[in-house]
Amino acid sequence: MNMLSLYDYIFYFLAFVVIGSSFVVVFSRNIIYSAFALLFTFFGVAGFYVLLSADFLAITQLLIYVGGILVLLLFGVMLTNKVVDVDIKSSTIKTLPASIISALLAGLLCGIFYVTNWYTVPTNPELLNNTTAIAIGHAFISTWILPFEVASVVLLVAMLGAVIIARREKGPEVN
Amino acid sequence: MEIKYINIGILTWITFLPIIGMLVLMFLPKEKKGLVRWFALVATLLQVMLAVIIYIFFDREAAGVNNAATMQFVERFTWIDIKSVDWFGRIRIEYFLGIDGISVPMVLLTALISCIAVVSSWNIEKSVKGYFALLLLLDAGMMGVFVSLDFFLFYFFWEIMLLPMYFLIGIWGGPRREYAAIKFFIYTLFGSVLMLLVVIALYFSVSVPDPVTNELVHTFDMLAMMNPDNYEANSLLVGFNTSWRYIAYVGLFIGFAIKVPIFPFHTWLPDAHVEAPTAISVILAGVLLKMGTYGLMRIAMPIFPDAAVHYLYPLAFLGFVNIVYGALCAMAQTDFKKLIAYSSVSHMGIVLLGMAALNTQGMVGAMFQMFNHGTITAMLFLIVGVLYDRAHTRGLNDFGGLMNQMPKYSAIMVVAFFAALGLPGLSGFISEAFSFLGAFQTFRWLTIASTLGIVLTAGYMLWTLQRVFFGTLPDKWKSLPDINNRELAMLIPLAVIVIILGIYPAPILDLMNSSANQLIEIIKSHNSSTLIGK
Amino acid sequence: MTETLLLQFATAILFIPLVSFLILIFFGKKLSKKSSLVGLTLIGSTLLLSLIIFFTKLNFFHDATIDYTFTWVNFGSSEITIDLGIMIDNMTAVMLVVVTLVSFLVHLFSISYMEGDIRYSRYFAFLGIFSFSMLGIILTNNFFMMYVFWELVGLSSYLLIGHWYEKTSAANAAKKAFIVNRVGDIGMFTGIMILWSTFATFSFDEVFHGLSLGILPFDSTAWLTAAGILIFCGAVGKSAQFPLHVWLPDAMEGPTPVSALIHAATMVAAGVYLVARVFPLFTADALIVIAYIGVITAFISATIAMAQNDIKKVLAYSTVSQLGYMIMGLGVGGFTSGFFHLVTHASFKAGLFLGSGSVIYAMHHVLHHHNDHHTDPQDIRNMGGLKKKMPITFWTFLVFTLAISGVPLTSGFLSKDDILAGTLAFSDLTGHTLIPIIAFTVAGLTAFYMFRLLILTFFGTHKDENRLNEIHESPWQMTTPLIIFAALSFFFFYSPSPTSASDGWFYNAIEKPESVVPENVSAASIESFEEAVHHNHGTAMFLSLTVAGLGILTAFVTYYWKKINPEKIMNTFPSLHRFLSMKWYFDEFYDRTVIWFTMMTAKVLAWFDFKIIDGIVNGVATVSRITANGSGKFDNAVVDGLVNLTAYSIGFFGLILRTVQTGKVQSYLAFAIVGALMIFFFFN
Amino acid sequence: MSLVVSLQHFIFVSAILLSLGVYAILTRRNAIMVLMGIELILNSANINFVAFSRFGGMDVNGHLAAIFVIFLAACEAAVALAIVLNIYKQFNTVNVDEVATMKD
Amino acid sequence: MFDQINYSLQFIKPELILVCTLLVSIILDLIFKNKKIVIYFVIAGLVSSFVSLLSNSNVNQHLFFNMYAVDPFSHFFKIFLLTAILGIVVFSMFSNEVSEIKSRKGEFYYFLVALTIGMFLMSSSTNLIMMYLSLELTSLTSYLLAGFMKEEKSSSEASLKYVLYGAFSSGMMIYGISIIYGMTGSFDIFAINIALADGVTSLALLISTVLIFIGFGYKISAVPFHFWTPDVYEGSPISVTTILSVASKAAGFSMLMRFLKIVFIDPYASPSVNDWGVLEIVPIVEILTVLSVLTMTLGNIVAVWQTNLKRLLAYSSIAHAGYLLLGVLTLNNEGYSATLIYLVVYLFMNVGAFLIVMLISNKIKSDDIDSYKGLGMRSPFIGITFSLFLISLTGLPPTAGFIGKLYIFSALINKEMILLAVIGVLNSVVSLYYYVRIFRNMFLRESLPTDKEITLTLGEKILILAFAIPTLILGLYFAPLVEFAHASVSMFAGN
Repeated sequence: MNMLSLYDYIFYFLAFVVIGSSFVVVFSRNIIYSAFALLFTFFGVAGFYVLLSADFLAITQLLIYVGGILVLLLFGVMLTNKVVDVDIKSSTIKTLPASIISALLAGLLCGIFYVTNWYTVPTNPELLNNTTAIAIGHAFISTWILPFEVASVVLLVAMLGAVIIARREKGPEVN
Repeated sequence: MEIKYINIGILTWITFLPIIGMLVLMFLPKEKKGLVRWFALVATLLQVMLAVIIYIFFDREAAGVNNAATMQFVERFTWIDIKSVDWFGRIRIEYFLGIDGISVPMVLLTALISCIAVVSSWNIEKSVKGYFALLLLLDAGMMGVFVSLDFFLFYFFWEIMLLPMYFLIGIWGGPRREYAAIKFFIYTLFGSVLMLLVVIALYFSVSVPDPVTNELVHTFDMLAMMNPDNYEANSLLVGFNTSWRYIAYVGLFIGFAIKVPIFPFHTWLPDAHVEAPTAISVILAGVLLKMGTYGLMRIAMPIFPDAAVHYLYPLAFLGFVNIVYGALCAMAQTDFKKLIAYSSVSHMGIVLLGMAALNTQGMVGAMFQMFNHGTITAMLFLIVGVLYDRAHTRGLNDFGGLMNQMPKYSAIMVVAFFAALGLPGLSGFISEAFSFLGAFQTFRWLTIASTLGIVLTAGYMLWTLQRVFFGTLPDKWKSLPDINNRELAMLIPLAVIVIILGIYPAPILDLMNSSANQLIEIIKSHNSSTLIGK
Repeated sequence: MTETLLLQFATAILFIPLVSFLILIFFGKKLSKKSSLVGLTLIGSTLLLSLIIFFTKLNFFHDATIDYTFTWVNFGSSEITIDLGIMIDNMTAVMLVVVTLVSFLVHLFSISYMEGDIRYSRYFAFLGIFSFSMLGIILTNNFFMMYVFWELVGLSSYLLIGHWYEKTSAANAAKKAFIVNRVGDIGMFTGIMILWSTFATFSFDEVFHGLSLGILPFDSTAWLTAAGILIFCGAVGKSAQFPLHVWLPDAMEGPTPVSALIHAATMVAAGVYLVARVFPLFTADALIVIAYIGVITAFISATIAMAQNDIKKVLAYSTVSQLGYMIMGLGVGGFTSGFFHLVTHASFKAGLFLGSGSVIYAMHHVLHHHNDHHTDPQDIRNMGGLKKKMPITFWTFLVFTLAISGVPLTSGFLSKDDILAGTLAFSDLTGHTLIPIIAFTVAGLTAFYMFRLLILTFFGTHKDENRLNEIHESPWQMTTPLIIFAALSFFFFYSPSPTSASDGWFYNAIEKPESVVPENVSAASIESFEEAVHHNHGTAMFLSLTVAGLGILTAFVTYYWKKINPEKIMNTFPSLHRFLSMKWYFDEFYDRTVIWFTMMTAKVLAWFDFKIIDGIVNGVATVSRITANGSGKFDNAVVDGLVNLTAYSIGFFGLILRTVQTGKVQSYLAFAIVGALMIFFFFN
Repeated sequence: MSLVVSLQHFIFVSAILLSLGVYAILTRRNAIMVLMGIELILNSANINFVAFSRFGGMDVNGHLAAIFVIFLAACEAAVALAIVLNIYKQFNTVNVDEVATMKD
Repeated sequence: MFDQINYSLQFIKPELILVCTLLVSIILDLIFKNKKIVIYFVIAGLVSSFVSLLSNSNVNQHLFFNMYAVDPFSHFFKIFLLTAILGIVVFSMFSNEVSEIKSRKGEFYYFLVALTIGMFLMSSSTNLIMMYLSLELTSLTSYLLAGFMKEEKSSSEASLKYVLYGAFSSGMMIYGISIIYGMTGSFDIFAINIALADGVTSLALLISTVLIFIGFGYKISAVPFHFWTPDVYEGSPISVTTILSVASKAAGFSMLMRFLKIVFIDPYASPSVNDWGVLEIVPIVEILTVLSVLTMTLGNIVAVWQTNLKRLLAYSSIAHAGYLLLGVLTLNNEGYSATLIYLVVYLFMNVGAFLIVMLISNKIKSDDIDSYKGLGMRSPFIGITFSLFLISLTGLPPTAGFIGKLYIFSALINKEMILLAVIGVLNSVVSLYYYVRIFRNMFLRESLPTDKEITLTLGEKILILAFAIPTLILGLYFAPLVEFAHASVSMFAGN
């Protein structure tokens, strides 16, 4: 048995961060706490990406998830709760069946993953040390150009849609 | 035999004439009820004329059944022909009409009963236009069933009837019309979807060579389905006495049994009859029920001769049950229409028994019984309708002593009742007697048991006659008018047919003899055929 | 006179009454009173033609059977056809005369009897259709037509019994007659089916021919016996034999001339005719059954007749009894004597009925005159002393009574005596001694109750002298038939010798046919039977005279000289009397068994049909309804649409399943993921 | 370089993350919390992509897939939040189980 | 590399035209107050896309490095989708719901274009990530459209449920995709197929299939992934409901069918028409069978209890998804072509039925089945045409619905899946119950005296007839449709 390397320690640390923070996300009564715990989850995941030599992705994760989505969610929390209110807590329902389902799912997936014969190829160590940004950039304008362009349309539509749905209409307000 | 008018064969005319009538009817003004009625009458009268032409030119010697060459008034065009992809094979659905001895009496009956139904609907006042339009659509559907030789087409017409029937019962019916209508609809649909599956299974099992290119083409042609040589090797229904064939036969059988109706699928019938307006009861009993037995004879038996023979005894037994059960149920009824409805169940049992006999007398008897039951039960329902129009009740115990109050009516009714109970000299007797004679040769004890039905029928028929006509007249019916000329006009032709055929049945029997023999031949000879597909 | 001409005449005889029926039914209203004349004329012409046929046949074609056959139905192949036709042999010729003659006289009688009836013309029309069907039975040469006319006779009987259908009793009697007859007919039809399945023909000749070639139904003599007995069932129904005799007494609800014509002389005799017609195919076993049925019928109805007070009922039971005699006569093998009794009985029984009709007519007029609607004009206890007032009726009635009692010089003596001789012969040959014992007892009983009837009606004193004075003889239309029938009740019409019928033309013309059944199941041969009859002739005559005399004497002692008080005897054996006057409780028995059972079955099945087959498992329906009501969302209309188990359960499951649709998206998600997991585990 | 930490380790984490996401989705009443649960699911998928990519010969396709998932997560979050805000306007609550006017 | 892209571009003209239409109409919507301009521009864009589509009819190309396939199969769906969308655009012009939201009217129409793009991509994608992307594009647009009447509680609620359900389902799907990727190392479905055929067998494949099926199942509303359907159908504007029930369901089917056909079919088996040689690694046929039976049965028997017509039609459309799955699960040319035929038929009858519900709802402000009492008598035109659609939905001749069912059951019977066929036909009997209730209310029940006469404008009548006539004609003469469907799937035969 090999000694645990630094790499392994980092992995376990990050795994702890990811799982622990997501536990907080899921179980915290206070939605604000959840949102902040989510921040750590995202960071943890970004750390994983780094561990997995996905530098570009780690950055993207931070930029979009932390910088975008999480902020958006926080805005949502703020807008839908009067901050001064104590009602910022969010209660839970049907915890027992949900726990069973989740535990079942987790157990099932882990069990299956354990026995699965994954598609693995010995990795060229050079690739691990180089940035992936170049390869990704190439892919975006060659083999992946179509999804790339489609994603732009999706973004456009989502942006417009979000604005249209969220904006206030003229006329009497419902509130 | 080809008779063409404006390049269209007579069968197309007789089938689509009501549809043309219906379309024209749609454009008549709603308010002119009289015009609408007359128009519908003219359409059906024309249909009767065509039926008469068919009757005259029909070749009595040609057998038909499974032989396209001896089918008459044949019209055959390709309706749908899909040959685009080779992997699917070619699909061909034909517009294939033709009649033989099995169908021609039914064609005559349909034309006649439809016309009479129009006359008997004269006093309908609610949405006259819609009523007659639906009636004509129904007429076309019924006629189509009896003239189609392509299974797809047959199914097409078979289902087309459901909706007009639903509306005719549901809109113009009695107090529980909705219930009766939906019951009819669901029951018959249930039967016909099973039939649809069998149709499809047959379609994939049968193929015939195309006359031009000689490639094998799947076909809905019923006649091709009757030929064991046309079944493809390894197809679902190839061979004889396989369990799939039995299942398919039972599927078809249930589809038809519901229409007949055969116990225990009969419970829609009393409700439908009781709630339906008179004309619709007449059509139901006169024509619709025959479709079930017609289907068994024309389709189920010749296509599945092995299964037909295998299930012969159950068929006869169901016939027996129908006869006795129907009669006993009829006996306990106090509603005039229900009584006649159950008597239909009983009488249709005789058809089954005769059919199951699988010999000439039985088969001819069964076919003839179909025709006769059509005319006789139509009369009975018309008679009830006449009474109901006047008295607004059908309770048998509400009446009494009408014989003196309505003598003409009573005379007709006596004829109808005695015809129904199988009195010699009236047509019902002959067909019953033939059916029993035939059945006795095949099923001795069952037939003897079934003759119980003859006594029971006499029992309830005479009891009814007594309850309605004999005894003293209750005061409230002292002003009931006798039957009027319009009503006579619809009853007398039927009475005349019943009497004439009772004395000399040959005019109708001659039509079906050769087909009946051929049919028996086909069913019986299947054992000698050893081909197991190609 | 050729055979063809005879056949044409026979055809004419058959259809003339039909024409009469058609004319009267369609133009009866217009003809009104003249309808009777139309009917009389037409039936008269058939009588004339019948007489011509009768004499021609017996004189010129004595041993020939004239036969005409045509194909009625062709089943598309020459192998199976249904051939119909008519035939004239001596039996036919005799029956033609009997039927047309009685019919003619009854027509004549009815002219005044039915006067003023609201359905006068229809009455004669129905007589016409009756004559048509009866003649059809006589003329046919095949089973099919036999059955057809058999049923038609039933129809005309139904129509005539129900002539006064306003009366519930008449309507009931008509219905009963038809249905009871139909029960017998079913047997006959089954018998015919057996023969048809074997021989594929209906023709008598061809069936007999086939049998004589040794072809048996289903290759078994048992089936042959069964066929014989089943065909005989037709006769049981129509000739009112035990156990189907119950309809005939009720049939007296019809007009009296109808009783005379149909229910005494002709239609009921059709059963006898049928047995005679198909006689060759009866096996010995079948004949024994027939004989016993006959003798039981004769005995039962004779005992019942003793306890009846209605003049027509007495005559009705006497008819049943005499029919039993005829059947018995045929059953024991006395073919000619049985058939002969049919002929002689026709005249005197028709006479008796017409005589009673005359009495009833007179009584009715008197009662009507006094506006007395309570007194029964047919009850013999209300009569008495009519002898002086209605001399013709009385004297003719006396002749008929003597004839039926079997007093020498009458025709009845000739035929009855021969039957009794036949029973003795039969018991000699087979050892069935019960048959002659009962037969002779019945002869005595017959004499007793007939003279009881005669004495109570015509002798003694009337209860109300004033009314008696108003009674007078019936018009000539009614007395003429009586006189003619009375004349026909004497021996000389049939035989030169008053003691032996076998010397007469009748026995010469009607010969017992050879049996066609295989020898081992056949009855005694004609020779041995003749031998036995001859041997017993003297004994029979002596015995029959003795019992008849005893019967008459008892009647006179009891009712004329009143030496014995009948009331006292009745009171001594009250239950026996009630048993007899209630007709052995046959009607009650049938009511409580067969009819009750049928009606119960019908009701139960109707209930079953309505509740079970239709609304299968109400439980499910109810559950669904309760659940639905509870949730307040029940759509009545939907349940309307859901008619049976499937439908209810579909609705029920639908109801359960829709509760899943809670509106909460998270439970949806939970269901989705649980569903996915279940799919995974299911296929794992 | 031989690692104790293998592919399995990463995907176990991902599986647990997925289950936690599912748990959040099923139990939290607040719509935004539900959205967070969805983000957890998407993150777990992404961990998978990247891990498989790393152990499948550093296949860049996995990274691309993860990038697209992140794109779509952003889009979805934007749209979903807009809808949630609108719900808040209409129902004055973002509790999912209270937004249930339509049901059978 | 650029050659490949250039080459590919010439085959996606219809898609490009749609994208341009989308962009231009966004701008037009900002510029012009009169929203009609946007509508007409959208129609023009759709039509021109349609025209350019027609030139693609015989193309069978794999484009953009196997990301995208332009072939007869996708061609069929694109024509189908454009027809549906064009119909619905016209349909929406008659909708009060849409026209009442004046300020966002233009947006509604360009979202329809975006939706169309998404569905086009769905029908052509041959890469799991492309599939996921296009599915998301469609879904996002659908969420927006469902919640378009954002001032209405029901519409907002519908969109919330939809978005949560959709996001969850697509999340599960992408997780499933990640597992497949882990096992095969590829997103290209052809490559995955080869990898699977080369012996990847494990439980992970089953779980990933099930997870991916959550995504598909949600899109085609198959039980047990259907729960959003009734609520969203009821709450959304009717024109959106129509799109969801017809177009987006068809797009879902196109993707599902392509996925199944390419991933689970043995690439080494000799191609046979009636049996594609399913890889035995996952019990895919069994899973589909269970889904299909559950879907049609549940849809039908719950529909029996509905009183809101939109909801009733929602359950009925669930049931129809079940029938469609019957065609899919045969996994042969015949079943696939039967599914296509059924889809076309379903397009006409279902859009027709929704159209009438919408028109009535416009006039009497109610979708309740009771408000249809006596309608057939008051307005025979509506009565007759609605009856026609309902008969067709039931599957009775002489309507197109019958032909659709006929082909589905034919496929099953030819594959000797008799029991399944029996379940199918019995289900159609059950469906009669609730369709008949509509007939009954329209014709057999008396209308209240307060009920107004319902008059339709000529345009409305023409629009109804535009759906009614094909429903009838395809029931009588369906050869072209069948030929088209056969041609569209026959490319699968050769494989």
